[in-house]
Amino acid sequence: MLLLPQALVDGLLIGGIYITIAIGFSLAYGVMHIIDFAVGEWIMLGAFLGLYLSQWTQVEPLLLLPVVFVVFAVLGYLFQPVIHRVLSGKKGNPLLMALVFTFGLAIAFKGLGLTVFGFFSRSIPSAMAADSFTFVRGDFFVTIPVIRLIGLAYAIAVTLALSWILKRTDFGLAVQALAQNKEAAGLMGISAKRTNSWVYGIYVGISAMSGVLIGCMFSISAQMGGKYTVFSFFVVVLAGMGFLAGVPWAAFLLGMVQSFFLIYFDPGYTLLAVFIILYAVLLISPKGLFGKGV
Amino acid sequence: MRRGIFAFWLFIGLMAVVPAFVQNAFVLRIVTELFMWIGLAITWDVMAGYAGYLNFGHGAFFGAGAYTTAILMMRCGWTFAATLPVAGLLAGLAALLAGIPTLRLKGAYFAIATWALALAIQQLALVLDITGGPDGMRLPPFLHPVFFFYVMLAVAAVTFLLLWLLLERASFGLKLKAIREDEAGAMALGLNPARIKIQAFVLSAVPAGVLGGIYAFWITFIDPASVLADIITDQAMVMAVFGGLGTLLGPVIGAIVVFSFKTLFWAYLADYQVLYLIILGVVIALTVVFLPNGIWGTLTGQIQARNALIKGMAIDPAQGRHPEQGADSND
Amino acid sequence: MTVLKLVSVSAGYGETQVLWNIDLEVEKGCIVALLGANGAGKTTTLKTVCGLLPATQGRLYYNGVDITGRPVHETVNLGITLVPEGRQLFGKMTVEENLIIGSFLKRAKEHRARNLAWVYELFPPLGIRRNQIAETLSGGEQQMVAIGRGLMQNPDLIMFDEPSLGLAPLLVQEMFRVIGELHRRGLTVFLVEQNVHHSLKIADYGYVIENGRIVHQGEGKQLAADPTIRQAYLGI
Amino acid sequence: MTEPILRVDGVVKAFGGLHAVNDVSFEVGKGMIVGLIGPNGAGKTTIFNVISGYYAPTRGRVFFKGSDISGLPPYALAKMGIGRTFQVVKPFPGLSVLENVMVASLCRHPRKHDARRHAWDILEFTGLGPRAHDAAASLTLPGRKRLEISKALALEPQLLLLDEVVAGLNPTEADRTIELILKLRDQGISILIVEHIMRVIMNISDQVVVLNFGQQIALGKPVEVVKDPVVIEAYLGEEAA
Amino acid sequence: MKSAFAIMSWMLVALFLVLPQTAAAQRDYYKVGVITSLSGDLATGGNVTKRGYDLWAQTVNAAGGIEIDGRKYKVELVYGDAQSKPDQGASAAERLATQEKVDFVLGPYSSGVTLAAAPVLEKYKIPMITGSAESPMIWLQKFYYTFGTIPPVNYTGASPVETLAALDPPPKSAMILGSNDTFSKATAEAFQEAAKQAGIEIKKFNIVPAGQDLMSFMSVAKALKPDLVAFGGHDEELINLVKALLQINYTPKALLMHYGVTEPAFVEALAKNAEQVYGASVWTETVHAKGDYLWADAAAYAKDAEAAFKVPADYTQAGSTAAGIAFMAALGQIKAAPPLDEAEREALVKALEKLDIQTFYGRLKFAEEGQFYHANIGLSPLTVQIQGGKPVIVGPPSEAQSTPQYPMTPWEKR
Repeated sequence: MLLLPQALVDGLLIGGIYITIAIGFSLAYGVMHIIDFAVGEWIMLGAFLGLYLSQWTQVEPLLLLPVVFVVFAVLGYLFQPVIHRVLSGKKGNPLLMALVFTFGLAIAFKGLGLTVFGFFSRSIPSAMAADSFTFVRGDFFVTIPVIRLIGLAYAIAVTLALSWILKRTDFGLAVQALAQNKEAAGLMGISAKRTNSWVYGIYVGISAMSGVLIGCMFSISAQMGGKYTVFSFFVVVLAGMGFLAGVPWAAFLLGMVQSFFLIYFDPGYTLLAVFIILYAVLLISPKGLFGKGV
Repeated sequence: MRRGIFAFWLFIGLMAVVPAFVQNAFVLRIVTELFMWIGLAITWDVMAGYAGYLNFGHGAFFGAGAYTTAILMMRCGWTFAATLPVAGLLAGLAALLAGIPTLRLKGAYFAIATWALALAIQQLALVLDITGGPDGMRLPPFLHPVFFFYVMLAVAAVTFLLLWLLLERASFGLKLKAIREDEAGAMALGLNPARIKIQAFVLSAVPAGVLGGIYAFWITFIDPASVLADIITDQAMVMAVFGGLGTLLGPVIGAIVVFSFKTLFWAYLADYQVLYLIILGVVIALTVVFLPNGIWGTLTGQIQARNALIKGMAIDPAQGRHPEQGADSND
Repeated sequence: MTVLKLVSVSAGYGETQVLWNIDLEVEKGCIVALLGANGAGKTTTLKTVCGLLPATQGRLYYNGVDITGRPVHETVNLGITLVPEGRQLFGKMTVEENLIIGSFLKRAKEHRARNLAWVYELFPPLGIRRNQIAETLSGGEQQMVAIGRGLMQNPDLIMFDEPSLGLAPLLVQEMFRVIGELHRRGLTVFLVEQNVHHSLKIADYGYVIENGRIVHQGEGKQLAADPTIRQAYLGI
Repeated sequence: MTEPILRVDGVVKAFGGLHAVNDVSFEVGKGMIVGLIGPNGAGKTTIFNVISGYYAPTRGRVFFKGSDISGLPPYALAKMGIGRTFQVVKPFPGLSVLENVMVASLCRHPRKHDARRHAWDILEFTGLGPRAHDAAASLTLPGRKRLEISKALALEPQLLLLDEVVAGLNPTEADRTIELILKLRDQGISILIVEHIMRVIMNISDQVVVLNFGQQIALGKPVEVVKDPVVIEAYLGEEAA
Repeated sequence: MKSAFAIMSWMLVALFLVLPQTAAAQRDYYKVGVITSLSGDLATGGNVTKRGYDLWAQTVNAAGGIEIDGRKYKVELVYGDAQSKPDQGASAAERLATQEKVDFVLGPYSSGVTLAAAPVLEKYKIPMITGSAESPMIWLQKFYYTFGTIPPVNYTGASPVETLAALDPPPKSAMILGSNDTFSKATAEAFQEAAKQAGIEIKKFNIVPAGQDLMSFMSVAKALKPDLVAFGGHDEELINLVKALLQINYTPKALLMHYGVTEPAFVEALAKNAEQVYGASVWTETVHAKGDYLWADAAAYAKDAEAAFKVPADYTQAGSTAAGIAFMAALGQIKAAPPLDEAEREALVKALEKLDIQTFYGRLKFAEEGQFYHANIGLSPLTVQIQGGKPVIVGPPSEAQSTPQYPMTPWEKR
């Protein structure tokens, strides 16, 4: 019981990380219907850019987030036409083709990462990494690590920013329109190619930024991608594929499951529980917890 | 078709005499592994190519088979041969139980659900005692290259033959394709999609389980990281897509090409291991972009296109005429 | 002056050719109707005009400019608007968002406020339901949104694909009233309809399409009077 | 009176709160052609989907040869002898024309060899023989409609549900299809047909059911129905009334 | 259909043709197979072993080779990448045995690969010394041809716990966790066993799935307030654990991990926060070891290693190099010139069993029986602690170069 407040807080904070890795992916899926196997690799590449930039400039890595975003957004923007070509292929099954294509990308990026960054695990040194707030009341206590709080704040900020863009700007409306009805969006003068490129750029940029945050909280290595890809997929599925507003809740749910299992049950079964819950949710409500997937 | 069957037996015959000429255990091992991948690629394609369902948990059937053989041999004292049917049956049973709820899902949902299930099974093997947890299980080394060569060849060949009979000769393949093309439409024609999909799922799982059983005895050591890893499904998928989906020969050719490339690279260019990943990744991506039908699909596609052209000219010579209007006679 | 001109245009989906050497013209300020049975190629014609489908043959001119092969988001920018069959609304957005997205392009954005007011004036129910989610509207209201969204694009040429489809008779009349109103405002209207009575009554000129070919054309009233046409294509 | 092939008894189908079909009752007697008409959105396709098992009725029953079939799945009904076509034609695009029909033939002829022969017979009958080996995707609309009928026929149905098989055809083709339908009727197959084109319905139907906004507004012989002012108003628009 | 089979047949024929056939039998150098994970999940460790093996080969060859009866024979390494997968390890073993006809093999990094490769080498009667396979599982299998220079974790794990228990006051309670892989789990179990022996109360013992976010778990530590937090895991997990403790702001009196803390990457990633972390090891560059082969002492080895690879050497690399030295010493004793035939390889195994030598790595002596069968029991397990950015030996007292710093300086005071 003593740990209940801490378990709740931990769940939220872990959830924050899941939001950061899944929100961009959810957007990309919602608009382009692409299941990107390389999401973890974008995170990995972003993390290493953050590491090298902060080593080179000696600037606090968290302050470099915008730089990482811009670099990867441009990369993603330039990359999208290739993906577009795969998705709009007339032959075969575009879903499968995109899956296999991004699977190939993920392998190539991982190989590239291993070549350039080597095998060793690293850590991005942030000045905030060791700070925390502790609240004590009687036997109860809650510790909130600053870096995780920043992660959560970042996650919420990105979520809010995305929903603001989607709701309040013409570009956002265009993105929504494209997600809901591609042909009609074209009739409104929305260029699917260009909008998709922007969306893909934003997604890649957000994922890369998440990598930097993850590097501040955990260790990073060229082989880290796969793990984050799995969780990114699962959060997006739980949320309802392409349903952006569901992402935070799905992420928090997963975070809570993890934190409660680690603290109250046999931690050995944590991941087993996570996968079974995911499977069960898919069976009961394929469109996610909220039944609102695109 | 008769010539096709003849060619198949010729191929099996050729392969069957290989050990008489090639005594090299390493070469036999490589080819044995190749047979295994052929088996996995064609069974994966049953769901992906014929039924239109991406099974991301195919490796779990393989792993279930491997663990069945290992557990029965090590914990119950069975002989290897006796465990294989059980490995197949158990994988089939798993497919039946998992398939009934999971096959209601479509597209990406099915893919991710099967993936989640496979990951859950891997986690289960990691926490159970009977599987040895992360330590895995060791089997008594038999290590007879020719024996495993023939066993693997036999299972792969029987699998191929079985699938060929069911999917290409008998009506099952046609039903499956009809469901792939349009599930709702197929129902109106008397097909029960749920049942046919389950049958296909079981059909793809049983050989995978048997192959897993052989693998366990062959390699003598299994653990959750090796037989229940994503990489098994991923590799079968890459092979099948590379070769061409929805055919039996496509995945076979894909398996041969991808596996040969991998093995040769591995054997001769070990110093460039990391480059291997980059090359493999880029090749996969480029294949998808430029050969979306795979190698075999592209080859036969061209043949089909040529045939269609010839036929089209015979039936409908006047360009721009409505094809329907000239179509009164039968052939 | 000819606003839209199709010269021997062919088009289709994949290997299936649907349109065969279509020639037609739409004069400025006129209502032109394209009539025909289900599957005759009416919708395909509209899609080809606005660039949703590429023409495999022939050329398209808009105000004398060759627009063959232009993608849809460019033709729209020239002032060609299509109100598609089956509404094609953005179902999860509100009525107002649907209308606003109509004025996405720069040429329309500057008139956004004015056009929005006009649309609400033209379709009073939309003003009341401006914050309602589009897919929860009734069929008639959805059609209003679709037309309103088209008007938000500030079009010079507006094309309707079966605007009366699935509407109760009273609403059908309402739709045609609105189309007439647009015409009075000086818009050029290209109309595809199954409801022959109404269409030919308001159309200045009509084309009849069958199996992807134009088989008859003439003044609206003249077509309406032709019994063979009524019999063969209109099923009456 | 003998039990009709098909009896629809007070069928209601609601989606959410919306009644797509509300209290529809009619019968199709053996060897009869019954026409089902009504404007777009009247619920014709919905009632088809209820009869062929795609939707379970919210209320009411459907009887086939006297036995209650409400709620049975489509494939069970197909096996019992109900064949249907789809308004939006649904060929299996990646399969050849012959294979498309074979899928249906398998229902009565489980051996592939027999099914192939049967499918050839059907294709000869419907005139699609020369296209047998082409991909179904390459057919034009009339061809697809013909294929749709071929598939339904391959089930050797006792009751055939035809959903707009004439719409979209030019007059010659339409006449050929009507001929085909009459030929089927003469073979003893009972037919329920949805059609837009009144001429078709009026010429071939023994009975006509008229729907409007989900309600059954008329039922009777074509000559009677066509005079019914309610029908004229609903179906042809107020102008024609 | 027919053409497809023709294509397939041709492809297979081509495959047979390009696969190397038997290598020439006569040669005047030792052909040494290296099976290790150069790619895949365990590539980090695999490449460390490779460096160790490479450094041995380079140094031997620079000195002219291995001297047998007055003649020097060079060594040539042939790599077989196990890709971190057991089956590929077995494949590699088969290739090295049949294609390359190697004289002996330097072994894999992980226990899974070792368990799959060892039976194959048994079959061909080829001796293997693995530089780094620390799971107790391997030695329980009693492979006749397989040896190891690094003792298993159940041999070494007790040492740091004993060192801590000897402190005054000693840690009274512990929380022990291990990642759910075979090495980490065995490590955690070894810690648990030693803690029980030492009378330290175990407040919590858990095996967690690999790669877990450990923050919540460290929250539990913060509530239970154990004096000792002990963890079995791989490199990235060790870094994650320290960062989790930092984030939750709990400094146990002692933080114990295993070999991993001596890896340069650990200190590099964590900098000042790596300070005072305990680990177990059998070698550091400061260990007192006088070598009779190639390097005179640990420091000399460390210097060469740094020069060769620009990275400080750790115990894995040293153990791998020592594996080469063991072969070299045994060969010298049986005086067998390359290539080795089956009888000579048999003799080599016998010589290895009898081997008892001093190297820069410490004493090499393989157990001839018991649960450590063929593992190196010549070394005394060391307790190390990161002090001043380097692993320093703090126990057992006979080997200690510095005193253990206990309790740990709280994170915020660093």
